[in-house]
This record gives sequence, C-alpha cells and structure tokens, in this order.
Amino acid sequence: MTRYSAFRLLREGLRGHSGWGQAWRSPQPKPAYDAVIIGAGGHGLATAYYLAKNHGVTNVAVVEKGWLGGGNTGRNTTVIRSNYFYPESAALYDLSVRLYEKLSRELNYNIMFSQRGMIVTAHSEPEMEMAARQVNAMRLNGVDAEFLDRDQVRKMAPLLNFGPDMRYPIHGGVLQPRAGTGRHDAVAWGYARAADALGVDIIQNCEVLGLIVEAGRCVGVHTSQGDIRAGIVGAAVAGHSSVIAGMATRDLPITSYALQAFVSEPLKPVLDTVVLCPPFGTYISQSDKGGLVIGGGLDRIPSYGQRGNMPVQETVLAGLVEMMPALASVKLLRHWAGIVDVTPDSSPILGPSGLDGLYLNCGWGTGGFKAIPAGGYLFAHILATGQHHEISRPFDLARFETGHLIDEGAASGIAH
Amino acid sequence: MTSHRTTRAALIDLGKPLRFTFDGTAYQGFEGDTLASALLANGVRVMGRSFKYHRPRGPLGAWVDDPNAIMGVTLNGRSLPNCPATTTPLEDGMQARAVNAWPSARFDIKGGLDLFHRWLGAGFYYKTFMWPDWHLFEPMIRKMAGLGDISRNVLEDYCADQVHDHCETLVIGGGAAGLAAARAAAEGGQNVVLVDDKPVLGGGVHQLAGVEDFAPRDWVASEAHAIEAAGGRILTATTAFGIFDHRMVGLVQNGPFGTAPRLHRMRAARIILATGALDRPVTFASNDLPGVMTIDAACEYLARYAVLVGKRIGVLSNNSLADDKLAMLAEAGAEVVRLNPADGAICALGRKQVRCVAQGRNSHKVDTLLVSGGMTPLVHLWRHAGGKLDWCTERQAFLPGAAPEGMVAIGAAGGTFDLDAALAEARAAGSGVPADAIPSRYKLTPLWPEPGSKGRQWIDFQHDVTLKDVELAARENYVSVEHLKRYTTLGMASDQGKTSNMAGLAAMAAVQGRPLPEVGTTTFRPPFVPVPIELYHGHHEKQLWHPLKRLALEQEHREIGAALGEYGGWLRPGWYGTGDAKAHIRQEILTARNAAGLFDASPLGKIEVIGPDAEAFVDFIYYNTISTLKPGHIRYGFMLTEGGIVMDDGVIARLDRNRFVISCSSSHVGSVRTHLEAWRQDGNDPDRIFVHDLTDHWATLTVAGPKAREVLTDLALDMDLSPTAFPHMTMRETRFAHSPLRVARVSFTGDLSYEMSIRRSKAAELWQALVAAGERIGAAPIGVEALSILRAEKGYIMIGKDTDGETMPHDLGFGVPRQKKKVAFIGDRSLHSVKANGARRKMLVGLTVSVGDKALPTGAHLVEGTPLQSVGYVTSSYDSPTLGHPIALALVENGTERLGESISVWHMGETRMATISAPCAFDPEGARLNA
Amino acid sequence: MQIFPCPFCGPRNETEFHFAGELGKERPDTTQEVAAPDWATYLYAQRNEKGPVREVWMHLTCSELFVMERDSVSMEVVGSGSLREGAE
Amino acid sequence: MRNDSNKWDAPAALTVGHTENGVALTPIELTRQTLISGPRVLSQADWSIVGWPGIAPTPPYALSLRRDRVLLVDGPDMADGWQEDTQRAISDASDAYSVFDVSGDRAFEVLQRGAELRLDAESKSVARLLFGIGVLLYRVNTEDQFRIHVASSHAEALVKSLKLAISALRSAGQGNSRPEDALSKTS
Repeated sequence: MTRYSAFRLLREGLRGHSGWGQAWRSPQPKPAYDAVIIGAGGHGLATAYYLAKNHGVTNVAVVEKGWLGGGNTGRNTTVIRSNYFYPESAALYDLSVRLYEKLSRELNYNIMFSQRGMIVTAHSEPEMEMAARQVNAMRLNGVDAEFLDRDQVRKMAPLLNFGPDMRYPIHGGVLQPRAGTGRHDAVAWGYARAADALGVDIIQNCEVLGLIVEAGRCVGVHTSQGDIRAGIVGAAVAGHSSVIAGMATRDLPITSYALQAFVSEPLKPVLDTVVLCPPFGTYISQSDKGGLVIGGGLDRIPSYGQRGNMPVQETVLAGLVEMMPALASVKLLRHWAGIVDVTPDSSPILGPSGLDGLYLNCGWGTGGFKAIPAGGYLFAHILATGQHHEISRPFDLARFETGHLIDEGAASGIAH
Repeated sequence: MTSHRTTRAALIDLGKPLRFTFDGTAYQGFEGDTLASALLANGVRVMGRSFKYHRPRGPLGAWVDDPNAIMGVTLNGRSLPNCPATTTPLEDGMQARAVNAWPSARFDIKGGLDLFHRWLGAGFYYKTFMWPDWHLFEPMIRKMAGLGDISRNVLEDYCADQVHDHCETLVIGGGAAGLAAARAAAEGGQNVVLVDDKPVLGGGVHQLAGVEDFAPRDWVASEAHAIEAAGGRILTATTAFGIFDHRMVGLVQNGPFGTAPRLHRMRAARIILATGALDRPVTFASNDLPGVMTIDAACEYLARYAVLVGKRIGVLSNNSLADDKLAMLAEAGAEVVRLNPADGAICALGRKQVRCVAQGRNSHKVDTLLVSGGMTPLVHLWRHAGGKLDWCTERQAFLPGAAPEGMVAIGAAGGTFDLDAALAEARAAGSGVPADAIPSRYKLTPLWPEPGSKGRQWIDFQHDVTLKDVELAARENYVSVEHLKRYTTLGMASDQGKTSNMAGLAAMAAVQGRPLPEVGTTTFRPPFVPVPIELYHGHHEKQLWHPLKRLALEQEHREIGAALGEYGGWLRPGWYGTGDAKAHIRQEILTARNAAGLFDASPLGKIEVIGPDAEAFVDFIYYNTISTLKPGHIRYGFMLTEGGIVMDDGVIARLDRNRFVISCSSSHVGSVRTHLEAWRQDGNDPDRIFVHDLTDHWATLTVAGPKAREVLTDLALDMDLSPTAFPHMTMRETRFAHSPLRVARVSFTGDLSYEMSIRRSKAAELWQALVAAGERIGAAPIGVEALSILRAEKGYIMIGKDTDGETMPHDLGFGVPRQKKKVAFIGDRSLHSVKANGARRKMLVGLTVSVGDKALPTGAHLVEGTPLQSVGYVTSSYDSPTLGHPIALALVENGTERLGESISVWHMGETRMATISAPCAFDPEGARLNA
Repeated sequence: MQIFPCPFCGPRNETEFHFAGELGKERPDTTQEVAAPDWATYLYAQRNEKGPVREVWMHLTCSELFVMERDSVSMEVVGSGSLREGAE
Repeated sequence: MRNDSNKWDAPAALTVGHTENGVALTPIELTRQTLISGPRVLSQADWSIVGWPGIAPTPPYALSLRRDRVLLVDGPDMADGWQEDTQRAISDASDAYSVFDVSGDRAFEVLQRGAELRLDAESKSVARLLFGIGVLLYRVNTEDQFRIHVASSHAEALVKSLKLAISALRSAGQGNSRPEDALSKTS
C-alpha cells in the first residue's frame, strides 16, 4: 500500500503522480476462504477490515455484485451522529462515532469526518419537553447533547424560518456537537484499501446467485464467478437482505423501500451544521463542495427500484422551502434513491440468520452510513468468535420473538 | 472584438435593445438574446472561472450543455445564483457577475491557484489533510469551494404554480423531428402536447438553409400552426426535466427572470422523445481556452442570435455534419481554417483566449477554435423511464435501445442526424404509419482522448478534470465508471456531465484498452437541467401545509378572547384572555374545580360502529370487553396495536344493540378510522359491520365541575339529571333546539361532567345557552391548557405524552383483560411476550415533591445506580392550582410496586428527589366524579 | 407518481393509497396457545420479494382494502382485485 | 405559551361566494346529507347514483362513495342506526360536509391544480383527494359546474386552496406560450 501523506503528495506532484499504486487489487476469487462477506458496501468492507485487523482473519473475500461502495454507502446523505434515546442504540452508534473520529488516520485515507454538529429542532412546547427527555437520555447514555433555545438555534442556523407565519415555529432543539458529515465514498474506499492491504480479496462484479448449503449449514456461495466456499458467510447487503435470506428460504422482518436524496448546485457556505426539522420530514447539510445535501423520509411504496418517486420529492423539498424559505430559488442538481432495509423497530439486525453458518448485518434502514465502523467492528467480532459482542447482543434477530424491540422512533419521536 | 453581431437575420428583435452589465461593465443586447449571446456579441470571451483552478473560461456550448459561463444575476432587486448564461434570456437591466471569480472573470485573484495544479489533481484531498486533523483544513476548503452566493433574503411572491395535465402523445423537443411528429400525431386526431425548452421553437432548424422548400422560420411556423389547428398544444420555454413512474413527466415552464417557474405534472399515454443531440467537444491540450467552442454552438449563436463567434476560425471535426455548418459561418464573413484530425493531435495556444492552434509542426493564428467530436444523442429522459442504451459503433454513440413502454425516440435523439430521415421517422412515429428507413449519411471517424498525450487536456470543464486525472484514477484502480466519476468528480458539475461524460468514458476505455461500451455509463438522474427547489413547493405553504382543522365555534371563541393554538391537528382555544397566560389558565382551573368549566371538545372522535356484528367487532378491537356493555352505557378502554402497544384510549358508548360510538382522542381519529376499516374488511364480515366517522357532523361541548348539573338544569332539557337516573358513565339522548342532543356523563377532569354533542350547525346555539347558564353560577369557558392540568391532577393520561411506544395496558394499571378476557382481541398475544412479562417494565406513577419544592421538569429522567442509569422519565408536570402543590406523572420501571419510595430526578445534570405515588392526586376516592 | 387501480374506484393516484402489508398473513387463533415464533412470524416476517409481489393496499378515499399485484423493481402494476375474492 | 390566533386567518366567511378569472366559487346549502352503508346500497336503486364525472340530477341523488356506501343528498329524514329489513346503516351527516360549487369555463383547470383529474376516466366513486384533502367531487346541472363536499373542519383550508388556484389561472393565461408568441420575437 502506498502510504498517503502531504509529503508524498508533494513529491508525486512533481513527478506526474506516477508513483501511486492501486488503492486495491482486482483479484480473481479463490475457491475457498475462511470467511466470505457478501456485499462490498461500507459495512461489508469494514467487516473485512476488522476481521483482518482485530481478529487476524485475513483469508477473507468480499464479493460484490456491482462496484464497491455502490449501494447505500454511495447514495446517502453522509450524516454521522449518535443522538439516540435507548442505551442499546447509544452504545452502538456512539461506538461508531468514536471509530469515525479516528478513522482517517487509522485507514490513512481522509474520510473528511466533519463534526460541525447536528440540530434536531423542536416546534412546540410538547416537542420541547420531548427534546428535554432526549437530551437527558443522551447525556445519561454518555453522549454529548445540548438543549438549545430558539435564539441558540437561530444563531447556528440563521437560514431557518423564524418568521411569524412559519407553519411550525421553532422553539428550540437538540444539538449533538460531535455529529456531522463524512465523505461517503471515501469511507468505502478507505476501508477497501486498508482491507486489501491486509490481504482481503475484494471481488467486484461478482453476484451471489445462491448459497451452498450442506447438512443444514451454509458453507459458501454460488456466484457469477463460480462457487466460493467459506468457513463462515456474512451478508451485509442492506436493501437486498431479504433476497439473500430468501436463498436460505427465510423471511426476515424487513421491508425494502426507496429512500431519496437530493443535492443542489454548489453555493458558497450558507449552512454549517446538519439541521433536521421533524415536522417537515426534511433535513439538510452543506457539503464541503458547496452543494446542499437534502434528505427526508422513506418512499411510501415498498420498492427495489433505485429511483425516487415524485410525491415524496415534493414533500421533502416543499418541506425544505417551508423550513428555509431563502433556499426556494436554489436549484436542484440531481436526485437519486437507495434501497434501504427497514425493520419494524427501525433498528438493525446483527447476528445469526437462523441458518447455521450464515450471519446477518442488515436492517439499518435509513441510517446505515453512520453505523459503518460499528457495524463492521461488531460483525467482525461475531464472525470471528461466533459470539455476540455485548453491544451487538440486543440487536439479535431473537428480539422479534421476545418483544425486546428497540424502537427509537416510538421513544423519542426522532426520525432515523 | 473577435466575436461580434452580424447582419444575418436571426431570432432576436433588433428593435428592442436591452441594457445590462457583466462584472460591472455595461453592455447592450437585444430581445431574444441570452446573456451569453449578448456578451459574445459584445466581444466578451471570458465569462467565468472554473471550480477548482479558477481557469478563465468562455462558453463551450450555446445551451444546456455549457459548463462554463455560470453567473449570479440580479434584476429589479432579485438575485439568483448560478444562472447559466447560455440559457438565461436577456432582460433589460440585468446585472450579471461571474460566480467563483473576484473582482471579475477576466481578472480573478484566485487565478493563481492554477499554478499549484500539479498537487491538486483528482482526489488529492483523500491523501492529505489527515494530520493533525481534518477540522483544521476544512473551513478554508469550504470557503474555496462552492460557486454562487445566495442572498439570505426570502424572495417575495416567488411561488411556483403547479398543475396536473395529461395527453395522449407528449412530444419532447420542438426541433424538426419533434414538430413533424407532433403535427402528424395531432392531425391523426390525437391529443398532443409539444414541449420545447427554448423560448423559440425550431431546435437546430434555424441553422439550415431551408426545410422542404421553406425557409426555416416559415417551416417552423407552419408546423406549429398546423399542430394547433389540429388541437395540439405547444409549450415553449418548457423543459421536460424528468420521467417518473407510470409515464409521469415533470415539465418546468420558465417565465421571466426572478419568477418561479410552473410545474406541469404531465401524464402521457405515449412519449415521443425528440430531444436532439449534443455536439461533443474534443479532448486536446488547452482545449478549455475561451474561444474554443463546439461547431454546433457557434452555428446556434449565428442562427438564433446573429452572433459570429470569431473572425478567423480554426475548425476540427471528425464527422460529416460539420460541412454545411461551416458554409454558414463562412457566409457570415468568417475566415475558416480547417484542421484534419488525421494530421495528428492539435493544441490550442493562448492565455485568456485562444490565439493560435498548433498541429504537428503547423500552427495557425486563429481567434476561435471550433470542434466537433461527433453527436451525442440526449438520452437522459430515455434512461429516466428505464429505456436501455445500445452502443452504435458507426456513430460512436450510445443510442436508445430497448424502449420503455409507450416511448419512442426519433431524430437526433435516436441517432438519426439527417433531416430527411429524421422527418420521415418523426411522421411515422406521430401518425403510427410505418415508413421505410432512410439510410444514414452521417459519417465519422472516432476521435477520442489519447492517453499519454501532452498538455492539459480538459474533460470536465467546470470541475477541472483532465485526461491525466482519468489516467491517475485508472492507475489507482478506480476503474469502474462510477468510481471514476466520484474519484475525479467528472460529470458531477452543474451541467451534470452533458459534455464530459462521453469523453470521460472514452478516456477510461482508452487508458485501459477496453472497448468503450464495456466501460458503461453512469446513471442518468433527474432533473435534466437544474430546477429551483420552489418548483416542488408551490402553494402548499404556511397555513396550507398540513392545514389545521377548524372548529364550528372558532368565531365564538375568538370573540371572547381565546388564545388559539394547534392541538392535535386542530386550531383550538389554549386559554381565554390576553396577557398573562399562566394566570388565565390557573383561573380557568379554579373555575372548573369550584363551579364548572365550559370546554369545546368537538375534535373528540365520534366514530360509529353499526351492524349486527358490531358487538363482536368492538370486542375484538378493544383490549377491554365491550360486549357486556348495556345500551346507554359507556366504558373507558384501550385500543392496542398487534404489538400490544397502547394506540389510543377513550370511551365507547353503546347506543343500541347494533350500534356503538367510539370517542377516540382528537389527534387519532384518522388512524383509528383506518384501523377499524382495515380490520373490518380483513377477518370480519364487512357486510355486517359498518364504520361511520361522524366526527365532523357533531360538535361536542363539555360542562365539567361541581356545578355542572346546575348548568344543565338551566337548559331545561327533557331529561332527569339526578345521579341515580343519569349516573357516571351513561349516555342519554334528547333534543335541543329541535335537534338531537347526546349527553354523556364522562369526565376527563375528575369532576361531575357532561359531554354534549349536537350537530355542528347548532353548536353556537348550545354554546351560547351554556355560557349564559354558566354565568349565573360562575362557570366559564376553559381551554386545552387548563384541561391538560385538570386531567393530570386526576392522573388521567394522554396517549403519546404519558405513554410511549413500549407502553402496554398493564403498565397503566389495567391488567385484568390481559389475564381474563376470553375472546381474541388485537394485540392479545403480544401482551404475553418475554418482554411484556418482564421485570423492568415502565409503569405509570405519580411523583410528589417536598413541600415548597418547584414542579419537576417534564422530560427529566428518574435515575439510579452508579453510573447513573435511567429508569424512567417525567411525562407530565404542573403546578396544581387545585392542590396548591406541584404534581407529576411519570413512567418508571416497576413503578406500581414502588409507591412511597424516594427516587432521584435528573435534569440537565442536576439531581432532585421525588417520591413515587399513585398517579391520581385529586379526589382519589372518586366522590366528585360520581356526584 | 404511480397510478394504482382500486377495484371499486378504478385508477387513482398513488397518494390516495396506503400500503397495508403483504398478502397471505393469517392471524393465528389467539384463543389457543400461539408459540412465540409463530406470533413473531405473523407480526413481522416479510417475503419482501424483488420482482412480482402481491400486497394488500387500502384506498384511503373509499377505504377499500384490496389485493394488488405489481413489480417491486419496475413499479409496473399488473392488476388488483377485491380482498374478499383474492385472499390466499 | 404561544397565542397563534393572529397567525391563522379567522375562518373566511364560507357562506360568501367568490368570482375571479371567470370562475365562481359558490357555497351551497343542502337540506340533508345522509350516510347510508350496506351490502346492497348501490343496487337498491331508490335514488339515482352519481359517480365521476357524472352530472347529478335534481336532488335527491345518491353519491357513490364506496362499494357499500352512498351519501344521499337532500333525501328524506331517516332514523339513524341499523335498519334490519334493508340491511343498511344510516347516519345523519348533514353537518359533516360543507358544500361548494366551482363553475365556469376554466373550472376544470382550477381543479386540475389540486389533483390528477380526467374527465375521460370514469370512477364509480366521487371520493378523492383534492389539494391533499378528502372531498366528494362530481358535477351538477352542466358540464362545467363542479360540486365539492368537504369535511366541515377542512372547508376553510380547501376554500383557501381553491381561491389560490383560481387566481393562478391569471398567470397561466400569460405563461402558456403559443407559437405566435414564440415566433413573434423573431425580427
């Protein structure tokens, strides 16, 4: 691996950048690996990286139907945060934020985690009471949180509508100062490059067509590049988790929906933080390039079509104009959609699939990007040890039988 | 002055001169100009600076394809950022400024950045800025990035009109093919709409010497008239920006500068795509110099705006379409120097504009260099709709392949570049009568980027992506087309790669030695051109955004000084009176406790369940057993989700054997109605159960307080009000003002209370009677805020406030049906899950504080252990005027087993103590309730 | 903006409809013992198929609960039928 | 605590008509509206059944709402509740809906701002969403007189939307470029 640094960049600049090596190889699949991970998105690549780094399991293949990082990792709105209510969620997502904070230097790849804070606004007295409940919960969970009044919100996000005819007047909000955004592609590329350097084979354009099941155990995958046997198989395929589970004739508590995102033309800086206004169902941040990155709620129709639908576009964007009317004339450059895997409690599923040898990392719904380091870290632990990590245990599939759902939306009204 | 206005007849109105400025300098143009054409007419070449290196740039294209000339424009006090000069119609008084340049595009102080370009290549930022920390570098980078600046002021009346429309045949593109197709379709009797994104129809037709023996303008006019005469409609200045599911086409219709465009949601049974093709730029050293332009753009400037882009023009073309066009330029007075691509790579020379073009050892002094690398059909919309693309080797382009249902591509959009063939194809598509295809005369020699060649060869002009960047991406194995795009940012600029994507693909193909089609294309995403966010917003604003429901008595409440607010989707009186709200609320509570409060409870649900199976149905719907309820009686109960969570609470009354009325919470009426309808039809006999939501028919007025009976007595209703004849939890039907009146003895305050429902149109009469009767005994209207405290004193819950998404009925002290109810009901099995039976359930309790302590903050957590762990939270907390001390409700783990225990209350880092108590703090024996 | 066919009202805009779950969910008889996995399957398990799907939808303006067949990738709607006739 | 009385317009006098751009919005007084549900209400042909884009006759007429429900307009008084012999559930809903007529040459254009409407797409039900609000929409008397029943509590919002749509017709008249306009710019 060519190490990246300012010095190296300086030197390469002087010799036409001829010395940079491949960020990752394009290997042919071997017939067998100790572990095969389906899906070279953020979670799959991070899993491979931590398997190699934390557990010394380097004989690993990550198989990917398309190009690495091409699913939701490369389609999201790049928000990273851990403003959760339940201790179980806080432990999971704050592990992720803490790993993200060190990730650029750990991977030697600048993922541009920019901790400029995230505000969730509150628009009535009852919402302020819920916000207080949320801030208290976060602090008790050991996560940074500040309770903002109207003036403090205004100071941080002056673009918001503070006019008298604002449909949902802003009373205040919850700030997580350590939240922010990262460069989504860089997360995938950084993990890919680091995993590759540790010996992991990342095999792109390799679609899993079926599972190899022998004596009731999953021992590998049939792929478009041939059969690959594996000591253990982990699936991290987000919106397509049901498709993989279907190969094992199992129904998961997952419904796939399109989630849309939007980016505007680049503007000089106008917005420093991430802002989410729940009653409008819209959130926004400004990327380092200057584009406003806009997101909202799920489409209303279960879908595997990676494109958005007009009614939701209108809801999200109209909501944006209501919350920040000065953006009405800003032009939209592009919108797109990813397929997200939504569970009944909007919390992820980590752990055994029910088929011996096959493990799941899925159900992240609309919030998988922020969880990539933790998802990979914990999934690697599960694959390497066959056991849950304390942080992943509550997210086992078994919770749907015991009733121990972790439903953040129901607890706090905070959207995922 | 190299570029200049000629005397050629064009589409501008020389009788209407327009004044404008660019970067502070005054110029003149004409009606019909774009900002770009008017500037070119004035000899201005440098119209912008590139995103990264701040390189001087002039227009490369003449319409939506141009990546370079981006301006902030102000007119009549309205400023819009990032306006493409090539598509912004000129208006009198416009002040334009190049974005990303200061003080001007011509002299930009950041121009020096270009000197450092060798360190700022593709993805350089991924390799550095990691030590000590990204946050150190980011602010500077953010400031450097971005294009235009927005005014933070809100534009008044900037509101998009939004319409729905439909047609049988939608023709997108008003060039030769589009016009001919629309005419044929309209004359064939179809309902046709033709849209064209330019203000003037005709597409590239105006460049031609003639069309079918007509002068171009006459031909365009006659086609347009024929379309309209046959009943077709034509929308100009209207761009189809996206095709969505089920052939819904988004059209943006632009008006004058500064006004919001109109959105047409056009549903088309059939779509004819006649969007034309773009002339591709050619990749060579310094191909970004102002003065380098596509041939097609130069001809458009001449044909539409009478602007000749240069005097001595070098031309490099690899295809047969260039010849006719060159004649037009020569005719207008340009000296044309042709360069043959076969003679080797060319190189443009100059500083802020092209001065010379070199090819091998030859060099030619030119002031303009026109290039054409072949035509790229505009297939964006085809791909939005799910159409496939096929690579055409002859044309060296991706052409529409397998068609989406109901869609066809014609003319240049379909790869048919010859006029006669395009017209024949268009008429066949429009009329549905097939025609023989005319063989293509279009010839070209592939001319793609050559890896390893010298100089800085620009591929994405706005984003400053060069051939070397593509080579670097390949070297580092970012070879997938999406990786290439994302790593180099190629195609991600505000033009979305209209000119750069093909060059980028070709470059990657060449670097890797792969056939171009194997590299693939990136996804074409809407919108085809940038559209203002307002387009999606329209009139759905302010009061019309989730509009509140209005009470029948709103006017009456206003007249007596109600402070109205939003409560559960309704606009309701929060309290009455101006000034100190808290004092008013306190007084209202005391009135309700000492005399009676008059409360407008109209938003309470009134959903009737009617039919022979109604009894069994409500038993299934409710947690509680309802079937044992006698007519005229009322029961409090819960509806659960199948997950066993409390979804709504409220009372249900039995009107007769086959008829119940459900009084659900105000904000849950819609969801309860849907819930009932779904279960009625799924698993029950829908012919024997009917659900009538009559919430809006009935207004509901409540009299609550110890003197409530006196108020009702005053109304002289035909009924016995004595507690024995009309006890708590019963309902009577009578008449008031000749209308049916339902009186229910239910209470949400803990005092004697009558809830009266009357048809909406009679509500005012009843209200006035109540107010008059109330005045005599000291009763007065009370608002929602007072009621919230009154009910909390009694320990009555509000779903969603005092419960959360985990609360089950046994957490609220209602455990019996869970153990005893024999028939199936929604959520029953979930009430016995491991978690439902678990030891640490959060249960509803009250909290009391020491004498003299302030009320607990709502939202505070109850904590235990080290480190502190949350075991619950305060859900409602008030100073109780009735009791003279604070009260609170809370959800606490195992709460009901811990009555009397002391517990820590934690809020924003501070801890207080409270004692766990029963939720009901007022009249726990219920003497006042049953009075 | 999709068009869904309500079996009673005919084709209507998608905004008038609400997704009510996959077809084929049968409520266990809860007056008998229901094993936790069976209840969890009833409550939560989804086929979530990629491609042709059969789902239950509600047309909110007429409250009709009906079965719709469509493709979850192409968004093409194949048809719809009354829940009373079409139940599995 | 907020007092939003001034933020929300006092309910416009819903009893007063409004005419602009040749389109009239007129409040309508009906004597009775009755919800009638039952397995055979559509086939028990006591009244003429009105669907979309049907033109209702002189009252009484029955608006077809669902497979098993009609709203009887200006019908006779009936007792609320379950009618065993006819198998009908009956409720007086006279005040549940406010009623308006939108009429004029361009009335349909106004309505098209609120929904994807087609006159050539028949529907058995008159119930639909208009400007996102549930309404009953059909025609009375003539081709361009549209009648709307809207839940009384939402009448204020619907009227506001209709008025905005009626005034938007003005700009639409100017914005729709015709080829003459487009080519008149040529010199």
